[in-house]
Amino acid sequence: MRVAGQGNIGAIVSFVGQVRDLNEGDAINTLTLEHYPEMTEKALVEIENQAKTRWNIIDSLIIHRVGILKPQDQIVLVAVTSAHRGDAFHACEFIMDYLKTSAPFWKKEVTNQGERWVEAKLSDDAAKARWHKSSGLK
Amino acid sequence: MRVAGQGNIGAIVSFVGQVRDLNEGDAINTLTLEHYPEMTEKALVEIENQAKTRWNIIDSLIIHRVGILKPQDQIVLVAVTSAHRGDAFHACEFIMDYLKTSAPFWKKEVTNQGERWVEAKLSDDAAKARWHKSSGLK
Amino acid sequence: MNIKILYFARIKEAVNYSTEDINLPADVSTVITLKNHLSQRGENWANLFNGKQVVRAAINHTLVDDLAKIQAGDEVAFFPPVTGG
Amino acid sequence: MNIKILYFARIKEAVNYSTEDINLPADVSTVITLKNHLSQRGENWANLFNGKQVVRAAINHTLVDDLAKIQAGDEVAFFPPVTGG
Repeated sequence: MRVAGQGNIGAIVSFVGQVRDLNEGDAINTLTLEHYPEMTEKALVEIENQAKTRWNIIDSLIIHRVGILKPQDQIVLVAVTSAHRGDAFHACEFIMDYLKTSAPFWKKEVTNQGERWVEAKLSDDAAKARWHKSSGLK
Repeated sequence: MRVAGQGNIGAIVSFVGQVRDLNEGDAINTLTLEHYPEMTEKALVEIENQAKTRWNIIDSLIIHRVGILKPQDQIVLVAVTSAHRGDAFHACEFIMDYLKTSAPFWKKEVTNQGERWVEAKLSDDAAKARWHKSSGLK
Repeated sequence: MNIKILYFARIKEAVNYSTEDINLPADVSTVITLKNHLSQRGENWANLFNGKQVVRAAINHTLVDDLAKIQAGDEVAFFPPVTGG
Repeated sequence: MNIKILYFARIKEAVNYSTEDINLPADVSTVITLKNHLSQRGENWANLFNGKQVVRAAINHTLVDDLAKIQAGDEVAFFPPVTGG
Protein backbone atom coordinates (compact mmCIF):
# COMPACT_ATOMS: atom_id res chain seq x y z
CA MET A 1 0.00 0.00 0.00
CA ARG A 2 1.44 3.34 -1.04
CA VAL A 3 0.81 6.49 0.95
CA ALA A 4 3.78 8.65 0.01
CA GLY A 5 3.29 10.51 -3.24
CA GLN A 6 -0.46 9.84 -3.35
CA GLY A 7 -2.04 13.27 -3.31
CA ASN A 8 -5.57 11.89 -3.67
CA ILE A 9 -5.43 10.31 -0.19
CA GLY A 10 -7.32 12.31 2.43
CA ALA A 11 -7.79 9.62 5.09
CA ILE A 12 -5.72 6.77 6.46
CA VAL A 13 -7.44 4.51 8.99
CA SER A 14 -5.47 1.75 10.62
CA PHE A 15 -6.24 -0.98 13.08
CA VAL A 16 -3.62 -2.83 15.12
CA GLY A 17 -4.65 -5.87 17.16
CA GLN A 18 -2.45 -6.70 20.08
CA VAL A 19 -2.21 -9.78 22.34
CA ARG A 20 -3.75 -8.92 25.71
CA ASP A 21 -2.14 -10.18 28.91
CA LEU A 22 -5.47 -11.42 30.31
CA ASN A 23 -8.30 -13.37 28.64
CA GLU A 24 -11.36 -14.78 30.38
CA GLY A 25 -9.70 -13.81 33.65
CA ASP A 26 -6.52 -15.83 33.11
CA ALA A 27 -3.00 -14.53 32.54
CA ILE A 28 -1.81 -15.37 29.04
CA ASN A 29 1.74 -16.70 28.67
CA THR A 30 1.67 -17.22 24.91
CA LEU A 31 -0.80 -17.18 22.07
CA THR A 32 -0.25 -19.47 19.07
CA LEU A 33 -1.84 -18.59 15.76
CA GLU A 34 -2.43 -21.51 13.42
CA HIS A 35 -3.72 -21.00 9.89
CA TYR A 36 -4.47 -22.68 6.56
CA PRO A 37 -2.03 -20.87 4.29
CA GLU A 38 -3.55 -21.37 0.82
CA MET A 39 -7.04 -20.55 2.08
CA THR A 40 -5.76 -17.56 4.05
CA GLU A 41 -4.32 -16.00 0.90
CA LYS A 42 -7.59 -16.50 -0.93
CA ALA A 43 -9.72 -15.23 1.97
CA LEU A 44 -7.68 -12.05 2.43
CA VAL A 45 -7.80 -11.21 -1.28
CA GLU A 46 -11.56 -11.84 -1.28
CA ILE A 47 -12.13 -9.66 1.81
CA GLU A 48 -10.11 -6.79 0.32
CA ASN A 49 -11.99 -7.10 -2.98
CA GLN A 50 -15.33 -6.94 -1.19
CA ALA A 51 -14.20 -3.83 0.69
CA LYS A 52 -13.09 -2.20 -2.56
CA THR A 53 -16.46 -2.99 -4.15
CA ARG A 54 -18.47 -1.57 -1.27
CA TRP A 55 -16.53 1.57 -0.48
CA ASN A 56 -14.64 4.17 -2.41
CA ILE A 57 -11.22 3.29 -1.08
CA ILE A 58 -7.85 3.86 -2.68
CA ASP A 59 -5.94 0.95 -1.22
CA SER A 60 -5.84 -1.50 1.67
CA LEU A 61 -3.26 -3.59 3.45
CA ILE A 62 -3.70 -6.62 5.72
CA ILE A 63 -0.81 -8.14 7.68
CA HIS A 64 -1.66 -11.06 9.96
CA ARG A 65 0.96 -12.81 12.03
CA VAL A 66 1.05 -16.55 12.71
CA GLY A 67 3.05 -18.72 15.09
CA ILE A 68 3.82 -18.09 18.75
CA LEU A 69 3.13 -14.61 20.10
CA LYS A 70 3.43 -13.05 23.56
CA PRO A 71 1.27 -10.47 25.32
CA GLN A 72 1.68 -7.02 23.75
CA ASP A 73 2.83 -8.52 20.47
CA GLN A 74 0.98 -7.19 17.46
CA ILE A 75 -1.27 -9.81 15.80
CA VAL A 76 -2.78 -7.95 12.91
CA LEU A 77 -2.58 -4.70 10.99
CA VAL A 78 -5.32 -3.45 8.69
CA ALA A 79 -4.79 -0.11 6.98
CA VAL A 80 -7.09 1.57 4.47
CA THR A 81 -6.66 4.77 2.47
CA SER A 82 -9.42 6.83 0.85
CA ALA A 83 -10.25 10.35 -0.23
CA HIS A 84 -12.89 10.84 2.50
CA ARG A 85 -12.83 9.45 6.02
CA GLY A 86 -16.12 7.52 6.09
CA ASP A 87 -14.97 5.09 3.41
CA ALA A 88 -11.70 4.28 5.16
CA PHE A 89 -13.34 3.89 8.59
CA HIS A 90 -16.09 1.59 7.36
CA ALA A 91 -13.85 -0.47 5.09
CA CYS A 92 -11.29 -0.96 7.88
CA GLU A 93 -13.93 -2.11 10.36
CA PHE A 94 -15.53 -4.34 7.70
CA ILE A 95 -12.19 -5.98 6.92
CA MET A 96 -11.58 -6.66 10.62
CA ASP A 97 -15.07 -8.12 11.11
CA TYR A 98 -14.58 -10.40 8.11
CA LEU A 99 -11.06 -11.38 9.18
CA LYS A 100 -12.47 -12.42 12.55
CA THR A 101 -15.14 -14.64 11.03
CA SER A 102 -14.04 -15.67 7.53
CA ALA A 103 -10.27 -16.07 7.46
CA PRO A 104 -8.89 -19.46 8.58
CA PHE A 105 -6.93 -18.53 11.69
CA TRP A 106 -7.19 -20.27 15.05
CA LYS A 107 -5.82 -19.11 18.38
CA LYS A 108 -4.53 -21.31 21.17
CA GLU A 109 -3.67 -19.77 24.52
CA VAL A 110 -1.15 -21.05 27.02
CA THR A 111 -2.02 -20.05 30.60
CA ASN A 112 -0.69 -21.34 33.91
CA GLN A 113 -3.62 -23.78 33.81
CA GLY A 114 -2.43 -25.24 30.51
CA GLU A 115 -3.35 -24.89 26.86
CA ARG A 116 -6.77 -24.04 25.46
CA TRP A 117 -8.21 -23.18 22.07
CA VAL A 118 -9.92 -19.80 21.96
CA GLU A 119 -13.66 -20.15 21.31
CA ALA A 120 -15.26 -18.22 18.46
CA LYS A 121 -17.37 -15.34 19.74
CA LEU A 122 -21.01 -14.81 18.87
CA SER A 123 -20.29 -11.08 19.05
CA ASP A 124 -17.93 -11.46 16.08
CA ASP A 125 -20.65 -13.14 14.02
CA ALA A 126 -23.01 -10.33 14.99
CA ALA A 127 -20.41 -7.73 14.00
CA LYS A 128 -20.04 -9.34 10.58
CA ALA A 129 -23.80 -9.71 10.13
CA ARG A 130 -24.26 -5.93 10.45
CA TRP A 131 -22.74 -5.52 7.00
CA HIS A 132 -25.50 -7.57 5.38
CA LYS A 133 -28.28 -5.30 6.52
CA SER A 134 -29.13 -2.02 4.87
CA SER A 135 -28.12 -0.53 8.17
CA GLY A 136 -26.80 2.82 7.07
CA LEU A 137 -23.27 1.60 7.73
CA LYS A 138 -22.80 1.77 4.04
CA MET B 1 -1.08 8.06 25.13
CA ARG B 2 0.90 5.00 26.19
CA VAL B 3 0.83 1.79 24.22
CA ALA B 4 4.10 0.14 25.23
CA GLY B 5 3.81 -1.76 28.49
CA GLN B 6 0.01 -1.73 28.48
CA GLY B 7 -0.98 -5.38 28.40
CA ASN B 8 -4.70 -4.60 28.64
CA ILE B 9 -4.70 -3.01 25.17
CA GLY B 10 -6.14 -5.29 22.50
CA ALA B 11 -6.99 -2.72 19.83
CA ILE B 12 -5.39 0.45 18.51
CA VAL B 13 -7.37 2.40 15.92
CA SER B 14 -5.84 5.46 14.35
CA PHE B 15 -6.96 8.02 11.84
CA VAL B 16 -4.65 10.29 9.90
CA GLY B 17 -6.10 13.09 7.81
CA GLN B 18 -3.98 14.33 4.96
CA VAL B 19 -4.18 17.40 2.70
CA ARG B 20 -5.44 16.30 -0.72
CA ASP B 21 -3.97 17.82 -3.87
CA LEU B 22 -7.41 18.49 -5.37
CA ASN B 23 -10.56 19.93 -3.80
CA GLU B 24 -13.77 20.83 -5.63
CA GLY B 25 -11.87 20.16 -8.86
CA ASP B 26 -9.10 22.68 -8.22
CA ALA B 27 -5.44 21.98 -7.53
CA ILE B 28 -4.51 23.01 -4.00
CA ASN B 29 -1.26 24.89 -3.52
CA THR B 30 -1.52 25.39 0.24
CA LEU B 31 -4.04 24.92 3.01
CA THR B 32 -3.97 27.26 6.00
CA LEU B 33 -5.50 26.11 9.27
CA GLU B 34 -6.64 28.90 11.58
CA HIS B 35 -7.93 28.15 15.07
CA TYR B 36 -9.05 29.69 18.36
CA PRO B 37 -6.42 28.29 20.72
CA GLU B 38 -8.12 28.51 24.13
CA MET B 39 -11.38 27.13 22.77
CA THR B 40 -9.57 24.41 20.84
CA GLU B 41 -7.97 23.10 24.04
CA LYS B 42 -11.34 23.05 25.77
CA ALA B 43 -13.13 21.44 22.81
CA LEU B 44 -10.58 18.65 22.42
CA VAL B 45 -10.68 17.80 26.12
CA GLU B 46 -14.49 17.78 26.00
CA ILE B 47 -14.60 15.55 22.90
CA GLU B 48 -12.18 13.06 24.46
CA ASN B 49 -14.18 13.04 27.69
CA GLN B 50 -17.38 12.33 25.80
CA ALA B 51 -15.70 9.46 23.96
CA LYS B 52 -14.43 8.04 27.27
CA THR B 53 -17.93 8.23 28.74
CA ARG B 54 -19.59 6.52 25.80
CA TRP B 55 -17.12 3.72 25.07
CA ASN B 56 -14.88 1.50 27.08
CA ILE B 57 -11.62 2.95 25.86
CA ILE B 58 -8.25 2.94 27.56
CA ASP B 59 -6.80 6.13 26.15
CA SER B 60 -7.02 8.57 23.27
CA LEU B 61 -4.78 11.07 21.56
CA ILE B 62 -5.64 13.99 19.27
CA ILE B 63 -3.00 15.97 17.39
CA HIS B 64 -4.24 18.72 15.08
CA ARG B 65 -1.90 20.88 13.09
CA VAL B 66 -2.40 24.59 12.41
CA GLY B 67 -0.72 27.06 10.08
CA ILE B 68 0.26 26.59 6.45
CA LEU B 69 0.19 23.02 5.08
CA LYS B 70 0.87 21.57 1.65
CA PRO B 71 -0.78 18.66 -0.19
CA GLN B 72 0.16 15.33 1.41
CA ASP B 73 0.94 16.98 4.75
CA GLN B 74 -0.77 15.36 7.69
CA ILE B 75 -3.47 17.57 9.25
CA VAL B 76 -4.76 15.48 12.12
CA LEU B 77 -4.05 12.29 14.04
CA VAL B 78 -6.63 10.60 16.26
CA ALA B 79 -5.60 7.38 18.00
CA VAL B 80 -7.68 5.33 20.44
CA THR B 81 -6.77 2.24 22.46
CA SER B 82 -9.19 -0.25 24.00
CA ALA B 83 -9.45 -3.88 25.05
CA HIS B 84 -11.88 -4.78 22.25
CA ARG B 85 -11.96 -3.39 18.73
CA GLY B 86 -15.52 -2.04 18.55
CA ASP B 87 -14.88 0.54 21.25
CA ALA B 88 -11.72 1.90 19.60
CA PHE B 89 -13.31 2.02 16.12
CA HIS B 90 -16.44 3.82 17.26
CA ALA B 91 -14.64 6.22 19.60
CA CYS B 92 -12.11 7.15 16.89
CA GLU B 93 -14.83 7.83 14.33
CA PHE B 94 -16.87 9.75 16.92
CA ILE B 95 -13.88 11.93 17.80
CA MET B 96 -13.27 12.71 14.11
CA ASP B 97 -16.94 13.56 13.51
CA TYR B 98 -16.93 15.90 16.52
CA LEU B 99 -13.59 17.45 15.56
CA LYS B 100 -15.03 18.27 12.14
CA THR B 101 -18.09 19.99 13.57
CA SER B 102 -17.29 21.19 17.10
CA ALA B 103 -13.64 22.20 17.29
CA PRO B 104 -12.82 25.77 16.23
CA PHE B 105 -10.62 25.21 13.18
CA TRP B 106 -11.06 26.89 9.81
CA LYS B 107 -9.42 25.97 6.52
CA LYS B 108 -8.43 28.38 3.78
CA GLU B 109 -7.22 27.01 0.46
CA VAL B 110 -4.88 28.71 -1.97
CA THR B 111 -5.46 27.58 -5.58
CA ASN B 112 -4.26 29.11 -8.84
CA GLN B 113 -7.56 31.03 -8.85
CA GLY B 114 -6.73 32.66 -5.51
CA GLU B 115 -7.69 32.15 -1.86
CA ARG B 116 -10.97 30.72 -0.61
CA TRP B 117 -12.34 29.61 2.74
CA VAL B 118 -13.47 25.99 2.82
CA GLU B 119 -17.22 25.70 3.35
CA ALA B 120 -18.57 23.53 6.15
CA LYS B 121 -20.11 20.33 4.80
CA LEU B 122 -23.64 19.21 5.55
CA SER B 123 -22.30 15.63 5.39
CA ASP B 124 -20.15 16.39 8.44
CA ASP B 125 -23.17 17.58 10.41
CA ALA B 126 -25.00 14.42 9.37
CA ALA B 127 -22.04 12.29 10.45
CA LYS B 128 -22.06 13.93 13.87
CA ALA B 129 -25.83 13.64 14.19
CA ARG B 130 -25.64 9.86 13.86
CA TRP B 131 -24.19 9.68 17.37
CA HIS B 132 -27.31 11.25 18.88
CA LYS B 133 -29.66 8.56 17.62
CA SER B 134 -30.06 5.20 19.24
CA SER B 135 -28.71 3.86 15.99
CA GLY B 136 -26.85 0.83 17.22
CA LEU B 137 -23.63 2.75 16.83
CA LYS B 138 -24.00 3.12 20.61
CA MET C 1 -20.53 46.48 30.69
CA ASN C 2 -17.13 45.74 29.20
CA ILE C 3 -16.50 42.61 27.20
CA LYS C 4 -13.92 41.36 24.76
CA ILE C 5 -14.89 40.26 21.24
CA LEU C 6 -12.82 37.99 18.99
CA TYR C 7 -13.40 37.41 15.27
CA PHE C 8 -12.10 34.45 13.29
CA ALA C 9 -11.60 33.27 9.72
CA ARG C 10 -13.95 34.72 7.10
CA ILE C 11 -15.57 37.01 9.73
CA LYS C 12 -12.22 38.40 10.84
CA GLU C 13 -11.31 39.23 7.24
CA ALA C 14 -14.69 40.82 6.53
CA VAL C 15 -14.62 43.18 9.53
CA ASN C 16 -10.85 43.57 9.45
CA TYR C 17 -10.61 43.14 13.22
CA SER C 18 -9.34 40.15 15.13
CA THR C 19 -10.17 41.40 18.63
CA GLU C 20 -11.64 44.41 20.37
CA ASP C 21 -12.60 45.54 23.85
CA ILE C 22 -16.03 47.09 23.83
CA ASN C 23 -18.39 48.76 26.26
CA LEU C 24 -21.92 47.54 25.59
CA PRO C 25 -25.10 49.65 25.90
CA ALA C 26 -27.44 48.51 28.67
CA ASP C 27 -29.89 46.85 26.26
CA VAL C 28 -27.24 44.56 24.76
CA SER C 29 -27.04 41.51 26.96
CA THR C 30 -27.41 38.47 24.68
CA VAL C 31 -25.64 37.13 21.60
CA ILE C 32 -28.49 38.16 19.31
CA THR C 33 -28.69 41.70 20.67
CA LEU C 34 -24.92 41.99 20.32
CA LYS C 35 -25.17 40.83 16.69
CA ASN C 36 -27.84 43.48 16.05
CA HIS C 37 -25.67 46.09 17.73
CA LEU C 38 -22.68 45.20 15.53
CA SER C 39 -24.89 45.25 12.41
CA GLN C 40 -25.23 48.99 12.80
CA ARG C 41 -21.53 49.63 12.23
CA GLY C 42 -21.82 49.65 8.42
CA GLU C 43 -22.55 47.56 5.40
CA ASN C 44 -19.85 44.89 5.87
CA TRP C 45 -20.98 44.41 9.47
CA ALA C 46 -24.65 44.34 8.56
CA ASN C 47 -24.00 41.73 5.87
CA LEU C 48 -22.41 39.46 8.46
CA PHE C 49 -24.65 40.00 11.44
CA ASN C 50 -28.12 40.57 9.99
CA GLY C 51 -28.94 36.89 10.33
CA LYS C 52 -28.61 35.91 6.67
CA GLN C 53 -25.21 34.30 7.15
CA VAL C 54 -24.48 31.56 9.65
CA VAL C 55 -22.29 33.14 12.31
CA ARG C 56 -21.50 30.94 15.28
CA ALA C 57 -20.78 32.37 18.71
CA ALA C 58 -18.84 31.22 21.73
CA ILE C 59 -18.80 32.72 25.20
CA ASN C 60 -15.70 32.03 27.25
CA HIS C 61 -14.66 29.27 24.80
CA THR C 62 -17.98 27.42 24.81
CA LEU C 63 -20.26 27.32 21.78
CA VAL C 64 -23.56 29.05 22.55
CA ASP C 65 -26.76 29.93 20.70
CA ASP C 66 -28.17 33.37 19.91
CA LEU C 67 -30.17 33.58 23.14
CA ALA C 68 -27.17 33.08 25.43
CA LYS C 69 -26.66 35.82 28.03
CA ILE C 70 -23.51 37.92 28.00
CA GLN C 71 -21.95 39.09 31.27
CA ALA C 72 -19.36 41.70 32.10
CA GLY C 73 -15.84 40.45 31.46
CA ASP C 74 -16.96 37.73 29.02
CA GLU C 75 -14.90 36.77 26.01
CA VAL C 76 -17.32 36.54 23.09
CA ALA C 77 -16.14 35.04 19.79
CA PHE C 78 -17.77 35.12 16.36
CA PHE C 79 -16.81 32.72 13.60
CA PRO C 80 -18.17 30.78 10.61
CA PRO C 81 -19.10 27.09 10.82
CA VAL C 82 -15.92 25.16 11.63
CA THR C 83 -14.03 23.14 9.01
CA GLY C 84 -11.22 21.38 10.85
CA GLY C 85 -10.18 17.77 10.97
CA MET D 1 -12.61 -41.15 -6.05
CA ASN D 2 -9.43 -39.85 -4.45
CA ILE D 3 -9.39 -36.64 -2.44
CA LYS D 4 -7.13 -34.99 0.07
CA ILE D 5 -8.39 -34.07 3.55
CA LEU D 6 -6.79 -31.48 5.85
CA TYR D 7 -7.57 -31.01 9.56
CA PHE D 8 -6.84 -27.88 11.55
CA ALA D 9 -6.64 -26.65 15.14
CA ARG D 10 -8.82 -28.48 17.66
CA ILE D 11 -9.95 -30.99 15.01
CA LYS D 12 -6.40 -31.80 14.01
CA GLU D 13 -5.47 -32.47 17.63
CA ALA D 14 -8.57 -34.61 18.25
CA VAL D 15 -8.01 -36.91 15.27
CA ASN D 16 -4.24 -36.69 15.46
CA TYR D 17 -3.92 -36.18 11.71
CA SER D 18 -3.12 -33.04 9.83
CA THR D 19 -3.62 -34.42 6.33
CA GLU D 20 -4.53 -37.62 4.54
CA ASP D 21 -5.16 -38.90 1.02
CA ILE D 22 -8.31 -40.99 0.95
CA ASN D 23 -10.26 -43.03 -1.57
CA LEU D 24 -13.97 -42.41 -0.99
CA PRO D 25 -16.73 -45.02 -1.39
CA ALA D 26 -19.13 -44.27 -4.22
CA ASP D 27 -21.92 -43.06 -1.92
CA VAL D 28 -19.73 -40.37 -0.33
CA SER D 29 -19.97 -37.31 -2.56
CA THR D 30 -20.90 -34.38 -0.31
CA VAL D 31 -19.48 -32.78 2.82
CA ILE D 32 -22.20 -34.25 5.03
CA THR D 33 -21.77 -37.78 3.68
CA LEU D 34 -18.00 -37.44 4.16
CA LYS D 35 -18.57 -36.35 7.76
CA ASN D 36 -20.79 -39.39 8.33
CA HIS D 37 -18.15 -41.60 6.73
CA LEU D 38 -15.42 -40.24 9.01
CA SER D 39 -17.69 -40.65 12.08
CA GLN D 40 -17.40 -44.41 11.68
CA ARG D 41 -13.66 -44.41 12.40
CA GLY D 42 -14.06 -44.50 16.18
CA GLU D 43 -15.24 -42.52 19.17
CA ASN D 44 -13.00 -39.45 18.77
CA TRP D 45 -14.07 -39.19 15.12
CA ALA D 46 -17.73 -39.73 15.92
CA ASN D 47 -17.61 -37.03 18.61
CA LEU D 48 -16.33 -34.54 16.07
CA PHE D 49 -18.36 -35.44 13.02
CA ASN D 50 -21.75 -36.57 14.36
CA GLY D 51 -23.13 -33.05 13.99
CA LYS D 52 -23.10 -32.05 17.67
CA GLN D 53 -19.99 -29.93 17.27
CA VAL D 54 -19.65 -27.10 14.79
CA VAL D 55 -17.14 -28.29 12.21
CA ARG D 56 -16.63 -26.00 9.25
CA ALA D 57 -15.57 -27.30 5.87
CA ALA D 58 -13.74 -25.80 2.90
CA ILE D 59 -13.36 -27.28 -0.57
CA ASN D 60 -10.37 -26.06 -2.54
CA HIS D 61 -9.87 -23.18 -0.05
CA THR D 62 -13.44 -21.90 -0.20
CA LEU D 63 -15.80 -22.19 2.76
CA VAL D 64 -18.75 -24.46 1.90
CA ASP D 65 -21.82 -25.85 3.66
CA ASP D 66 -22.66 -29.48 4.41
CA LEU D 67 -24.49 -30.03 1.12
CA ALA D 68 -21.53 -29.03 -1.06
CA LYS D 69 -20.49 -31.63 -3.64
CA ILE D 70 -17.05 -33.20 -3.51
CA GLN D 71 -15.23 -34.10 -6.72
CA ALA D 72 -12.21 -36.23 -7.46
CA GLY D 73 -8.97 -34.42 -6.70
CA ASP D 74 -10.60 -31.92 -4.31
CA GLU D 75 -8.83 -30.63 -1.22
CA VAL D 76 -11.34 -30.80 1.62
CA ALA D 77 -10.52 -29.14 4.95
CA PHE D 78 -12.22 -29.49 8.33
CA PHE D 79 -11.75 -26.96 11.10
CA PRO D 80 -13.54 -25.30 14.02
CA PRO D 81 -15.04 -21.79 13.77
CA VAL D 82 -12.21 -19.37 13.05
CA THR D 83 -10.74 -17.08 15.73
CA GLY D 84 -8.21 -14.86 13.98
CA GLY D 85 -7.80 -11.11 13.89
